[in-house]
Amino acid sequence: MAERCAVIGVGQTHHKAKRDDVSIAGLVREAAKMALADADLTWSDIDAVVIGKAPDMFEGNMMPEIYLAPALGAVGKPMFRVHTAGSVGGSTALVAAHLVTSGIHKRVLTVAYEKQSDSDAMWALSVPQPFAAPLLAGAGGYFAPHIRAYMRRSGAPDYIGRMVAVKDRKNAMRNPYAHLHLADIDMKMVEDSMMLWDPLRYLEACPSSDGAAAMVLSSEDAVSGHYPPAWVHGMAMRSEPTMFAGRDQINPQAGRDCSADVYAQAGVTDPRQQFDCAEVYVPFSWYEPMWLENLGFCDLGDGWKLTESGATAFDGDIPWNASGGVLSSNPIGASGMLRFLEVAMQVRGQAGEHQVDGAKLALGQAYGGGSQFFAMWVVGSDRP
Amino acid sequence: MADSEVLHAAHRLEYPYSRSTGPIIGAFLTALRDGRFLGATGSDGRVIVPPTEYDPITSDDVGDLVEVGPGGIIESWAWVSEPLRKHPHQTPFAWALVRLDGADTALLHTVIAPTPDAVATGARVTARFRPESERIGSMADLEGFVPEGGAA
Amino acid sequence: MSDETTELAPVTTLATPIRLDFDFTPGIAQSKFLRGLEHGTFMGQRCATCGKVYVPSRGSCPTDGVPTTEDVLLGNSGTVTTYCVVNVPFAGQSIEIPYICAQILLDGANLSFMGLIQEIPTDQIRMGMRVEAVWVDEADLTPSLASVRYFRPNGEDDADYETYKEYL
Amino acid sequence: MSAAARTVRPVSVASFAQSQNVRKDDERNEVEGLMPVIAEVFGNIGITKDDVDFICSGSTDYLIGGPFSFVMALDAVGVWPPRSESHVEMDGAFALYEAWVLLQEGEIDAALVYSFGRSSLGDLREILTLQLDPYYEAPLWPDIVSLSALQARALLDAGKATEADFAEVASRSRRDALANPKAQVRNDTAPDVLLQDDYVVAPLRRHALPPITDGAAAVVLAAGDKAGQWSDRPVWITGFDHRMETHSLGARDLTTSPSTTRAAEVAGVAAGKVDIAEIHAPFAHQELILTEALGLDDSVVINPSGGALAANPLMSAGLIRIGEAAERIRSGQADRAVAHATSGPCLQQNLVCVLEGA
Repeated sequence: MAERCAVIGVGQTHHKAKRDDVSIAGLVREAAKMALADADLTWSDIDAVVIGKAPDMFEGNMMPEIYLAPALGAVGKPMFRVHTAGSVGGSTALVAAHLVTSGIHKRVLTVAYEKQSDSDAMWALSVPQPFAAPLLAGAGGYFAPHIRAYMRRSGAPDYIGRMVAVKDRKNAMRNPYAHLHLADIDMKMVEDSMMLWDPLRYLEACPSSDGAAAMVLSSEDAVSGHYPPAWVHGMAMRSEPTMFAGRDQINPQAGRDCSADVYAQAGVTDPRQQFDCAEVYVPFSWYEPMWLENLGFCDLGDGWKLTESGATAFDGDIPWNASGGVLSSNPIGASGMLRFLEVAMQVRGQAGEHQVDGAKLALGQAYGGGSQFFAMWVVGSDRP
Repeated sequence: MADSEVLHAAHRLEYPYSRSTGPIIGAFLTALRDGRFLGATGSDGRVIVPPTEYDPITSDDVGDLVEVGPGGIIESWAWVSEPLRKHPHQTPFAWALVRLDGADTALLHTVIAPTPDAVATGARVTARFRPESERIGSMADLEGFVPEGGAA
Repeated sequence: MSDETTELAPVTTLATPIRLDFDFTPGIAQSKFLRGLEHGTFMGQRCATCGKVYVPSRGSCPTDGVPTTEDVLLGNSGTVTTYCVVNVPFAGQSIEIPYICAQILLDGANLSFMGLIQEIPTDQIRMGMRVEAVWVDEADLTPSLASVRYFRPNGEDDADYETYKEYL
Repeated sequence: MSAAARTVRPVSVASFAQSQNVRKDDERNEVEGLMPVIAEVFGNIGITKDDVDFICSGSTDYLIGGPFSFVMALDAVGVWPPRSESHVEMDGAFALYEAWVLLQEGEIDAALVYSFGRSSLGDLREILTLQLDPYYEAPLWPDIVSLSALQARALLDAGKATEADFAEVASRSRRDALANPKAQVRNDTAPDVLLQDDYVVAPLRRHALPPITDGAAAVVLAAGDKAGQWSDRPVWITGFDHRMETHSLGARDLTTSPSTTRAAEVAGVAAGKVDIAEIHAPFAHQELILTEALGLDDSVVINPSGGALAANPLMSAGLIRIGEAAERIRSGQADRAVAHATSGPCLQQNLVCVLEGA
């Protein structure tokens, strides 16, 4: 049977558009050393290292575990590189956690990063290839039509997206590591921002960030560190094809199945009631109401009502993205791990100004590709 | 029949990456541009060249930077009689691991020599830098190593 | 060495241009689709297991994992399932903004693809609008989506939401 | 180490398939190349995709020169309804390791592992340079053949091998490949003839280099009841580990492979007699380093498939070693085998898998 696994150390960089003060190794070490210090450990205490990031073309560094092994204390140890598109930060954490739950290792360091300012995100995500369709829309142009379809299907009023954009940026003011600190953010500011991909405005989209996230995961008998452990209560991954006839891109089956799996493991039957908070991958504002429905926090079509009611705000009954979320920091490969890490911080009581009072059980979610790859975990302050 | 043929096309993947160096690599490349080599002190006192932010074995932060070279010895080498288009020399040369005087690890670069007979493991070499005006703060500021005594 | 010893700033960045060349092939099935474009037609493939028609097919049915084998010639018209209006300039863009980018479900196909809509003001586009492909001049046809200049309204009544909602 | 104290859950390599290994698959895209391999790996044991609980793949975007190549490759499997699935930007042998880890927990009983890559599309000697330190090494464009030649020279200088030894390895590998219909380079050429080859990068002559290969491979892993149901003679993974070395070539002893030795210790290679070993040594001299590091004596048959010198599909060559070793056991030619995979310049990362018949 599976062993228990706990998060005993977390670390993240100060995320910025351009971390031009560090090398790639310097960036990942900043997060990794912070996680080790939090766990009160050194490099030699770690049994294995698992890294993840989005396409290697962001940095032009192929299979970067090869270059980064000595930067991350991996010499003489197993080292692993995960790549599952945008969900990669989450799935990297899950691969690392399985090294513990399988009983193979006692302490695993997991790190995810992106130093996308080495190139250009728009280029690296859609390298033009021969015979491909002319570049029509850019990154947001892929998602904007689905947002329109959601609005049509749910009847949501158009200001819901702006509410999410304001809420997450306000939350980011409480998070010293967040990339965007927009002190004056309000509905008007979002409305006045440039319409990029109608119906999506500039301030409803995530930024492009350099950054890294790291966690130390441990078995039950190896717990250490300055804060109580965050216990893993459930973890799951699901994938579905990019395109197929009849695919529901607004409420993907893979997301529903993934949450059903992780809730069953954690004994969650009513996510809105049982979770104290959630960190969910919301790169464009409208993905909050969509994922509220997909993750079963409300009935189908009611996600926007939950957002509108303030339930997901920092002082609401189920705060979503108290850290500011992907809308406030988006080092792509690390964005998913930041979701997993932030919920661990919440249930460990170490989230500082964005701490949700008394958080004991929380959901971390990451997704990627064309809303087709999902990774989730549930962490709690109580031993499962 | 052309219509049944599978299509092919040339695909060029190209980007002018620009990398921030951070303090240690930046210091090394700055010194290189000045025609000098720097190494970093590792956790056990070994001098690491080229220096990284971390000890290549223990991953601990490195200590002070110290000057090394410009001479050194060849630890291993490989003779390229037909350089590839991206190689730093377009006439025959050797790739080499060179341990600079004062360093405990070897640097990967090239040895410029007329024939492989002029290159040997254990042989002493010294740095040949590009003219100062051509240096930009990259590994290419070092044109290569040449056998000590000036055979090249 | 220059007399005016202008102190150079310390090195903080490094330019490392990367250029790699590849021989790209889209494969057997996509080549058929592209050859179809060369003739001003949309050529799809049907999955023998589930009966769905994919255009373009990459050679497999994405849900069944089996080769798509039956070629299917599709119509020149289709339905806009959803869309966005692009207002943002970006590298590689060749069309004057703002413009409409739509998911188009070709008649006879079971999967929409992204296409450019023209000959209509951006504020008049609707989900369900019927559109048709406008091709480049015959002499300019190539095995590429560049052979389709754009789509435009074909004058038919809008499709009923129920007919395309499962393709959203 | 925790691994030594742990009870390993028996996992069987239930099925293996690989494509024909060719210099250039000129027609098919990744999906089209993979589909027959996936169909065969299921067909071998009469199962379908619905019989596996987890899917893991290994590949790299740089072979095709575009991001997310693994995403479309999923269409070769047909992951619908949605499946528990993951991908490593590593050789398929590491994807197999991830699947094996999940199977250790006892929650699931079967997994599909696959890998693919067309090495022929770009210039591998340029592409693999991008694995190197992006500040100090990659900008000079040292290529994988040159770096391997530095390693070969170190071996010669240390008196551990001769160029004739390299030729011996190459000759034997391609001769053994005559019995492997999937191999790409198959011939019977004596070592002294091979020694007349020109140097590509001295001291490596043409024969000491791997071929450039397009190919794909797949494995089904099974545990619990399924292992017995799907095979009359299950091939059990009894030990499995992988280890990394530093990236700095100048801080390594290139004539040894301590990471392989460590992985072999953890995997328990020495716990019994080894009949055959499938070693992922892309360059001839690397087989000599690895054989020593694995602690294999002269009685062990090395690379009966011909190894990577006979077919080296990038990202699959390691997974194929595991599959080939397993097939030798299933066919009764061996009772205990070692499979090995490597990654990075000069054997920087190494994986060791011990396989045993029932």
